Amino acid sequence: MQLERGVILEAYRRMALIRAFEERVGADSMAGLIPGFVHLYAGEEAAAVGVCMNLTEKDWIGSTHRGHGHCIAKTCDIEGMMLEIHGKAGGLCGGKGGSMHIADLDIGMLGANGIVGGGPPLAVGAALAAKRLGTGGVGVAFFGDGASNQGTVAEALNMAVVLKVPAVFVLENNGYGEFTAASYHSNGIDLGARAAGFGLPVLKADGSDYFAVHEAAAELIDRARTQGLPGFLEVKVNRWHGHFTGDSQAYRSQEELAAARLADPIRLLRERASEAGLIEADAFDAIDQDVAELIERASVQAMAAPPPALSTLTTDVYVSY
Amino acid sequence: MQLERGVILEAYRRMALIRAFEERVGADSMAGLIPGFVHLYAGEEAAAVGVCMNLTEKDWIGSTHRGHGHCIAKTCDIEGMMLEIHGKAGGLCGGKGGSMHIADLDIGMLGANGIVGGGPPLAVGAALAAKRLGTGGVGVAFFGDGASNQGTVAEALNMAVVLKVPAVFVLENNGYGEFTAASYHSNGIDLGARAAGFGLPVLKADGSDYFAVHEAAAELIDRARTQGLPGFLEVKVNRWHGHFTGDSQAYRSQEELAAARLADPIRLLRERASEAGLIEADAFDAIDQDVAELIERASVQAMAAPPPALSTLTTDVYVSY
Amino acid sequence: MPKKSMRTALNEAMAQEMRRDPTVIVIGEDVVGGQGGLGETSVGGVFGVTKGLGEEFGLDRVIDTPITESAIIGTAAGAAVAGLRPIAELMFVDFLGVCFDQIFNQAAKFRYMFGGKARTPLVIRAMTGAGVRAGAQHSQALHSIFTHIPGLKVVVPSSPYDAKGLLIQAIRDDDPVIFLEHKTLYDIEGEVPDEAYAIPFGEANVLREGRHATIVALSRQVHTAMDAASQLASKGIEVTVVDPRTTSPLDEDTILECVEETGRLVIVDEANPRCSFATDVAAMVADKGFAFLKAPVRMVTAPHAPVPFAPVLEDAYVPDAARIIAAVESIVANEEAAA
Amino acid sequence: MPKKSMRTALNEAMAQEMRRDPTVIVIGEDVVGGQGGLGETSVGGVFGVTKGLGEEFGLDRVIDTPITESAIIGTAAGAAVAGLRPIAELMFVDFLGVCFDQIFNQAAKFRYMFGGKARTPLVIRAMTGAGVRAGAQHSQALHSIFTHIPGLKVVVPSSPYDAKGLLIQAIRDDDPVIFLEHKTLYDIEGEVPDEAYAIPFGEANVLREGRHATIVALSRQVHTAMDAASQLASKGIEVTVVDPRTTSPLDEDTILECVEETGRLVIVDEANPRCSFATDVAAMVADKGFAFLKAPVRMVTAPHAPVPFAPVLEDAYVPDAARIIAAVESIVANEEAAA
Ligand SMILES: Cc1ncc(C[n+]2csc(CCOP(=O)(O)OP(=O)(O)O)c2C)c(N)n1
Ligand SMILES: Cc1ncc(C[n+]2csc(CCOP(=O)(O)OP(=O)(O)O)c2C)c(N)n1
Ligand SMILES: [Mg+2]
Ligand SMILES: [Mg+2]
Repeated sequence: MQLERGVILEAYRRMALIRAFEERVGADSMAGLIPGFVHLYAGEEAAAVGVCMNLTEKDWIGSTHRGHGHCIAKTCDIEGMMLEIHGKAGGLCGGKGGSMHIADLDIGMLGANGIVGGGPPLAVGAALAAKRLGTGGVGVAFFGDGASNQGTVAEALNMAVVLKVPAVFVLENNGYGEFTAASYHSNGIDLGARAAGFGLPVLKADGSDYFAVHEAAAELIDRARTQGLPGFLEVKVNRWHGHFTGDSQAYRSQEELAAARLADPIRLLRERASEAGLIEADAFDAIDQDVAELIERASVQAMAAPPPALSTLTTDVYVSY
Repeated sequence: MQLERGVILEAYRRMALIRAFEERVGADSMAGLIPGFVHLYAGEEAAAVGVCMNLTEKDWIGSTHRGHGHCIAKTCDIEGMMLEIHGKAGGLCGGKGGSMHIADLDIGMLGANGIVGGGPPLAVGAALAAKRLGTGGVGVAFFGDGASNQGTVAEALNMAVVLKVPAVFVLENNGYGEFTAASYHSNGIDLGARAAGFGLPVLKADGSDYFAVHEAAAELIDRARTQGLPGFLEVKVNRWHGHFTGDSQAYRSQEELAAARLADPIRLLRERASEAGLIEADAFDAIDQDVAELIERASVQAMAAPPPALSTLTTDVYVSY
Repeated sequence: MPKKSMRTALNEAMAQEMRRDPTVIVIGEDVVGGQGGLGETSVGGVFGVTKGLGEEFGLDRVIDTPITESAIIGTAAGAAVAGLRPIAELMFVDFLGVCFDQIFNQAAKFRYMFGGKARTPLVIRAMTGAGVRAGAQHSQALHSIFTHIPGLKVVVPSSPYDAKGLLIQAIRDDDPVIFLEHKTLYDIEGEVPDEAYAIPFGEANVLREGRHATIVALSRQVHTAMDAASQLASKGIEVTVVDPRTTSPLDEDTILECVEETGRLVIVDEANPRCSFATDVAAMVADKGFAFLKAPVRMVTAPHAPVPFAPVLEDAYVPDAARIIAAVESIVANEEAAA
Repeated sequence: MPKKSMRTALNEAMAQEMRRDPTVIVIGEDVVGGQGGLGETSVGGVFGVTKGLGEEFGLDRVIDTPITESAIIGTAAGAAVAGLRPIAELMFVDFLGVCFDQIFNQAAKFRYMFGGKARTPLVIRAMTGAGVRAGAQHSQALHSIFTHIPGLKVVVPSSPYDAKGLLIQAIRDDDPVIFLEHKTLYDIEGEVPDEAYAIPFGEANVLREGRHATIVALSRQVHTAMDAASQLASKGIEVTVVDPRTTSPLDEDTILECVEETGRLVIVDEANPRCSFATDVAAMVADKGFAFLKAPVRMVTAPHAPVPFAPVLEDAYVPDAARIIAAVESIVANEEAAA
């Protein structure tokens, strides 16, 4: 599949945004400037962006505890996200959600999710709604290798098959659930093949390769959109940072960590596009510049912003009560 | 595998007991003589007995809402069971459990279970205990095709694989979960193959054929016992009665119901053993006679028995409180 | 007004709202049933409450599911935020244990966590309560747990009339609603208008007024309380009987007004006693209505034990009129003697 | 006596019981951690509470699991009835939603449903409470739900000393125990004997005595209540502070005795207010201790809302000394004025 220049630049922009966002949030978190703990998506950018470049606002995604990347890939507002992560007024969730609960239902982002395995059933539901309402939308569920062992995920797979809804499951296999490797937590079995056992078509893609992810996702998303049927995509990705900021990853070898850094999806995208003579360095640099400014502005602004008003403590528990 | 005469007669006796027990309980339930609703195991006898003939009291089984057959196959006391189902004093659970909660921990029966999918994690736990305590025992989980779609079952499969415990999963596939066929509830996929995706060795057996079930179960149970590793057995069985007594099964065709009756595991066992010249009719008839008397006695006794003492209403909530 | 069973009233509520609003769907195990075949062979739910809906609205809107409660509730919750109004059937409320996360961490919290952006118009119907010899895992009354959870509304109807009006309100409501149908009440009959009507949440129903004591009771216990009330009346003790109809929101005002008039309070609930709806009402009155109280607040509940199977035990487990009468008399006696 | 953190006290309790009894095992996500590698690279639980246990007792007894809470609790419950004494770690108590069935329909009910035959010596450890900016799904205080369930015991320690003694009791106990560790208390220090000791369940700890009011508080709130008590003392108001230590069983006698002496009661709990531990104690006293009460019972709790993320909101969410003081003053004022 030959992608247009504009699409590639937009993909690059989103990936660069994720990277810059995460590095900034990570540093600020380590410096004690961000409340609570955060799970960084750096290194996995091509997964979220490769999938979401196939989506529009009428499509839905369900995300995870490691959700910043999905939010940005689905075009959530960067400043709103940063404010939210800092727990400030004007945050995407008014400061009440935080890193693990960023959502923007207006653009089809069903929410990061603090419960491992919590999202996939919700994405099936969004897919059902899209089908019933005839919006042409699809529901995408992102989840990790660790989450694969959660019963809710198995249930969601079967449910999507039985109800024949346009749901696409995206397994982001970074080889770890917290501090435990997949070789242990699922005995090293092929998680994609396991999903195939539920009757889903399964594709696999190298998550360092934006083009590979985009293409595989396109196939499943198109199938969902046109035939109303679910699919499953396993993306092998690298978790650059610890499970959360502060995790030193002593349990991973230096070689493994170095290899993960080598397979940098952003550098690879840039190289591929340059080598193919598709996009000149200037264009990428301009994006990098933009991104850096945006993240700097968002971060400074978030730190300076006032906290939410105390009066919001008990608002919005219900629509009406 | 050539089975001994004594083993075959014992298997026949347990299967005949299940059949007679269920037909009696079914009739009494329809006549309003049994409180609550009951799920009958008639037609599926070879599954429970084929598996449990490989077990001794140090082995554990977890059962389902359709649990009478498993209890009898695991040699629970017939009179105690009947008293329990009638809610009478002296019942196996003092009348506090009822049909869906018969248990006898002294002989490794972990309990029928009113929660679909509730049992498999418990059987994994029993297997873990057997391993840790070095008893040489195994844990067996019975569950249905409907239960296969419950997240807890998927979790139990993976857990057994990861922890490497002597657990054997027995899927009793009777093609229905309540009133819904497997062609719908799991889109007709191969449920055994789905389990294989979790990394378990999977065997299949015709549940009308006692010998086939016994042999396949023996293989997996031996493996569990000697190597401490889990396995999965799918047994295709026929549910003769409705989901519970009172369900007319209007949703199943007459042909299907007739075919189910034809594949009578008890008749087939008897025919096979007779044809092979292994066991003469007299021996079977004597067992039938015994069984009939035992069930008659158990039933009459249960109806005549007094209810539990009111003082037991609040006893045994805790060991101590 | 025509007489209808609670089962019919509930069925009518769903059918009428489905006619009115194409985004309303029904989803659950065997809500059509019988392999999804329509007509003769469909069952319409284990207790027949959704009977005929599949036939009228089709299998796109009345959706059978596998046995997979987390996915049922999760699918319904996801569909709700994405534009549908799902009525999810959990069958027995006891099954909340296999899907509680989707109820309390997901659906209930969306709106707050997401800063007010989400609307989750989800109804979860489930059967509650003891009385049909179904044993410890099919007989529980778990409304206290749902009431504890911010973000949920909890409905516990006691009559066919209320059942219809409250279910219609639940379907129209923009928040997640837990709707608990007592399985012993499906066959009771009562007057139910043919047309659609909604009963607002948080408005208690005062079924009877008396000056000696107030009884607050829910669901099946409303009937037991009314029975106790007649028996008490024949002994000269007049009680008020209040049915809150929804435990969340709770009509505190009506309860407080009644206690102000009677000075005495008995709460009747078949749920387990600890951290329960009974303690909730008692505590609310011990705080906000303390000045009205002339006697200890009494609670008539199930014991701190699972539901037993044996009929004699189950009957002793559930509050009965005799226990309610004894509780009322234990706090009315003194004053009556004094007065 | 040596000073130790609550984390150390808990770790010591497990290590000592594991040394004493080979049937005690620990099971949960990352209880060893770091791919199951022992030594340097192991983590010993997300908050380090099981650190070192894998090294001492081996991977057969300190068992890492996949992320699969239903199977964790179910495996532990099955192992418990089959002869082990598992300590299962649920990590955050908020995760009960994905395994609640195994807790409340299985482990909690075995003994009763099976007519007294089962013993289920299972401990479920979990982190509870707000205060670390972890948001709505990692900050809840859900002890009220467990307390509601017959068959469970519920422990909510407030000090390192209590934590060790109560955890040892939990491990030795033959019933399923929910053991809730407040994440803000792991680092507090206190005197903890080196040797093993068990604190019986159902025995409240009276931390302070005063004649004007009784404060009942749990877990982290015990510290807040003690703070409020000192501030009140400096205003001439003397309060009793009672820490029940276990909510199930509950030491009703001690609470009633304290209320008898003070005539006033404030309950402090960070759980949500409806059908909660706060209402439980209030209702118990409004029934059994009504004659002692000279003023309304006050409850200082979280609001009926999920836990917010923003620090200012979270701090306002959790009961603080000022709110406790205000509650005490609201009921003490009158009498003080009168006396
Ligand atoms: C139900 C539940 N169990 C456990 C946790 C704690 N937890 C948070 S993230 C995580 C690991 C998830 O691993 P994976 O799904 O592979 O995602 P990754 O972190 O690798 O992106 C765990 C165990 C949780 N949040 N929810
Ligand atoms: C968690 C839960 N969901 C639903 C039910 C209601 N229910 C009882 S048995 C049953 C069907 C089970 O089907 P299957 O596992 O195939 O077993 P079978 O009845 O065929 O033996 C259902 C849905 C239940 N008891 N528990
Ligand atoms: Mg991972
Ligand atoms: Mg079946």
